[in-house]
Amino acid sequence: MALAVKPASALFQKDVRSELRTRYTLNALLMFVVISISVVLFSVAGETLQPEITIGMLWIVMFFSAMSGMSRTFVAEEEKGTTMTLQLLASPSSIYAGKLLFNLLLIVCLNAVIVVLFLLTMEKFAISQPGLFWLVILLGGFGIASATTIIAAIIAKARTKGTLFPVLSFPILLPLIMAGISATKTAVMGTTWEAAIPDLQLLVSYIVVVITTSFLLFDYVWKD
Amino acid sequence: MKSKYIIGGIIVVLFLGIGGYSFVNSSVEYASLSKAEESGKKVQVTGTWVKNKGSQYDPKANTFIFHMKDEDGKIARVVLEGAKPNNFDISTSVVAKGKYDNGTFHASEVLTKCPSKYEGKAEEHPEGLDPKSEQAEM
Amino acid sequence: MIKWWKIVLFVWIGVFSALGIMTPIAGGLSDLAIFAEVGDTRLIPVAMKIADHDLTEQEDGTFLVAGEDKYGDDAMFVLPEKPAGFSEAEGYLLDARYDKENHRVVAAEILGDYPGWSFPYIPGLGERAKIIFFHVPMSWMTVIAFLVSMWFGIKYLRKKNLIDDAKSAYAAGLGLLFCILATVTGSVWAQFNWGTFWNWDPRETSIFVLLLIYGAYFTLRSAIEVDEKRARLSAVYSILAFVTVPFFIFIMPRILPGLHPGSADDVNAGPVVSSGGMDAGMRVILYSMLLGCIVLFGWLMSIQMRVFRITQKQEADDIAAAEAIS
Amino acid sequence: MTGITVKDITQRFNRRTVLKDVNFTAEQGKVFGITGKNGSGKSTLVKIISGIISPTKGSIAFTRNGEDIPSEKRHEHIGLVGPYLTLYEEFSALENLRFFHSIRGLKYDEQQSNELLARLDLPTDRSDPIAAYSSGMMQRMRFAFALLHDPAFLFLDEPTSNLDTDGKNKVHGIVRELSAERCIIIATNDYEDFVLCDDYYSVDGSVPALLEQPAN
Repeated sequence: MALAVKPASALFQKDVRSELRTRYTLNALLMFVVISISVVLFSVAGETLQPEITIGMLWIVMFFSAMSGMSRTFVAEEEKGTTMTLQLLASPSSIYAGKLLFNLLLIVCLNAVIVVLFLLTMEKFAISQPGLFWLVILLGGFGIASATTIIAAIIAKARTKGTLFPVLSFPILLPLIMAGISATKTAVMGTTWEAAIPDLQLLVSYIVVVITTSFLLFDYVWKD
Repeated sequence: MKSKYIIGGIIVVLFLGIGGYSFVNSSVEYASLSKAEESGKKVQVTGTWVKNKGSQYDPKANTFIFHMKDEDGKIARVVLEGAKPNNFDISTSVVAKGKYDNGTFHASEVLTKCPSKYEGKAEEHPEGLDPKSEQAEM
Repeated sequence: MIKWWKIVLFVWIGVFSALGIMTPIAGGLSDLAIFAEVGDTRLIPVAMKIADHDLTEQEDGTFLVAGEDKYGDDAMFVLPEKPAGFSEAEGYLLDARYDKENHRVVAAEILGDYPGWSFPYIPGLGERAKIIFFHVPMSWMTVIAFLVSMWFGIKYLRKKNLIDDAKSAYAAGLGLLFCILATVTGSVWAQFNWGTFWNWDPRETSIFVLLLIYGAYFTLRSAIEVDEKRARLSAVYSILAFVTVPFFIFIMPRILPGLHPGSADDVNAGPVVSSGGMDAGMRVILYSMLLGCIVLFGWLMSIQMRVFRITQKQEADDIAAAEAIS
Repeated sequence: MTGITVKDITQRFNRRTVLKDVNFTAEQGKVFGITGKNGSGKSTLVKIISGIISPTKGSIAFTRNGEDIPSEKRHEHIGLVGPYLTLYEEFSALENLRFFHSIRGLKYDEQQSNELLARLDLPTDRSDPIAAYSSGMMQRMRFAFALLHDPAFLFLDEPTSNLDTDGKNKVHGIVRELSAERCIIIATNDYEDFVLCDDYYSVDGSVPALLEQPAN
């Protein structure tokens, strides 16, 4: 695996700088998060929710925000027409690594914002295992980013990019989401964090499997 | 180039194994009573009906109450909001969906599992239905 | 010109479907005893053989016969009426219950003659057990088709031959068909057996995810216009789905306890997987149906490939003709 | 030897054969031309050689000083100019060059980059995004992109489009200057570009003499 760290980090920095300059994704994503949490709050209308339902809502908001943001890195290159330029600049694996890094950063920020907003707005959403909770959110975010990065590269080459993205992502993400929800429930309502070990193992192995496969398959997606 | 796929393949298989193994201990949907208590989540507990403690249906409250023993041998009182489930008497195991709270399992649904043995002769009687153990109890 | 093996295939599937549906379900004394112990008075089908052709008329007008059940356990059994041709009959298939005190099988109705071949009675399943001959092969075909599709996807990525991509897509199409059939049959069965069409049992979850993946695969294909690109990207997607979904298809349902036969808390570890877990006759029919489905799958594949080759040739001819004019 | 050997390249799109069994060898010291009518597959062939498109059939071998360059390392040795290349328009010229340097793992030197821009008659004092550049300036920026890492293989697809006479002369000058030590391939329909070539391959078999002659 000709994974060069330098090109990847250069691409990552370029994407961060480009994002900070144009703010296409950031602004839209923030608004998306605010809107979807508002919808949740409207529908709750002051009632106290069961923790299970709150956790479900949290993961729904995390999933759909990821769906509106994760495809951006590749779709933007495709729309700008810079895909070929990138192909001439670096090897496919370093392109994938750079894009993955960017998506990881994006989703960590995104999830942090979502969770903080949830904690602020949801009454009686007490977490019994905060350490485990944040670990699960972090791992869940990494898992979502790792699976959606290669799917974003796939849909960037197709028509109907926006609608296709969640359709392709959901079945692949389902094992991760189920393990993530289960571990989050343990973190919120459980008495020991050991109960979440199998779920954490699953999250980690999912991430490793998906990233490794993506590295192997990315050449085929990337080259026309 | 080829070694890339071999190494990648080994990593994928290895971690698929780890992920699969972690499912052994996982409690994605089904759990034991003690795990239900630990996690505080709404879970599905698989167990058997403790026949000698009987079962009763309260038509006024529309609740069906019985005792169940989970796989670890822990016994809990189960209160089901609803009527007696189908095939309850002959079931080999039951699955109760609900929450565990202070020694009582509040079930929203109880599903019964009947012997799925596709073998010729029912050699083993379902638990509690063996004529010999029945006589011993009497 | 119909080839001989196609006729064999039709006959094969027809015969084993008919055998699976028509073969009566009949229990023995031990099955009756299970219900008698809990005071359940339901009637179940049992096969009783006549030991000697001696008919004793009782006070209430019923007839008492000495006999044995299909497993060779001796018991007296009571017939509600005097059947015609009793002296020649070998035995009867009865709808009966068990009279514990008198150790008697009491028949409410004579369903038919003693069946030479019958499936065991499975408490709680009854006639519904027969769905195994259709539902299980369909679920297996769903997974096999998925594997075949991915295999040709990988082959396309290596060789870049569009025929492999067509094979991959056709396998996935047939997989989707089998997947829908397996889901529907399973769901209908669940309604009658568990009392609910859908329970999110691990097996149900796994087939649902497969359905979603097939759906996503075809959505992706429809969204790409260039043949080569479509072939490449859909192959990548099916590999990606394959490495994540085994968590569901193969591991989770077998390890997690569940209502489904074959899950972790099932003593037999599945009627098909474990040896000796299933009645030999049922197993023969199940495996024959599976074999029939595999051959049917291959045949449907080959038909679609022939259509593909013909259209491809037609298109090539059209292009050549257009080029010749210009 | 430094050069490229193209062997049996066939490319199909939607079952339509775009290129069929293309074979040629381009070597250092000679300018190689690819000609053909519009839409005959010149650009496709250049993209295949550059590694942007993987061909349906066939192979391309890159040799530098007698050593074979594996396909995953080729992007380090290739410089491509083509009308389909887009640079990062939200960044300024220098920012683009800095990114190209860092992603190639090269050390960025502002002095050197300014020299490169000046050599291509591009302004060195502008810090606004290149989106505002004219099409001629954009074409010069593409040359900056292709020349910055001093590649051994230079592929020029319609290199003088959008350029005025000065620009064309500049490009021809660069080609002559670099051709001695580099392997240059020019895909063109332009007669003035074509006269630079020592050898050529015609994608559709059309005769280069029929190429559009200059108007005068």
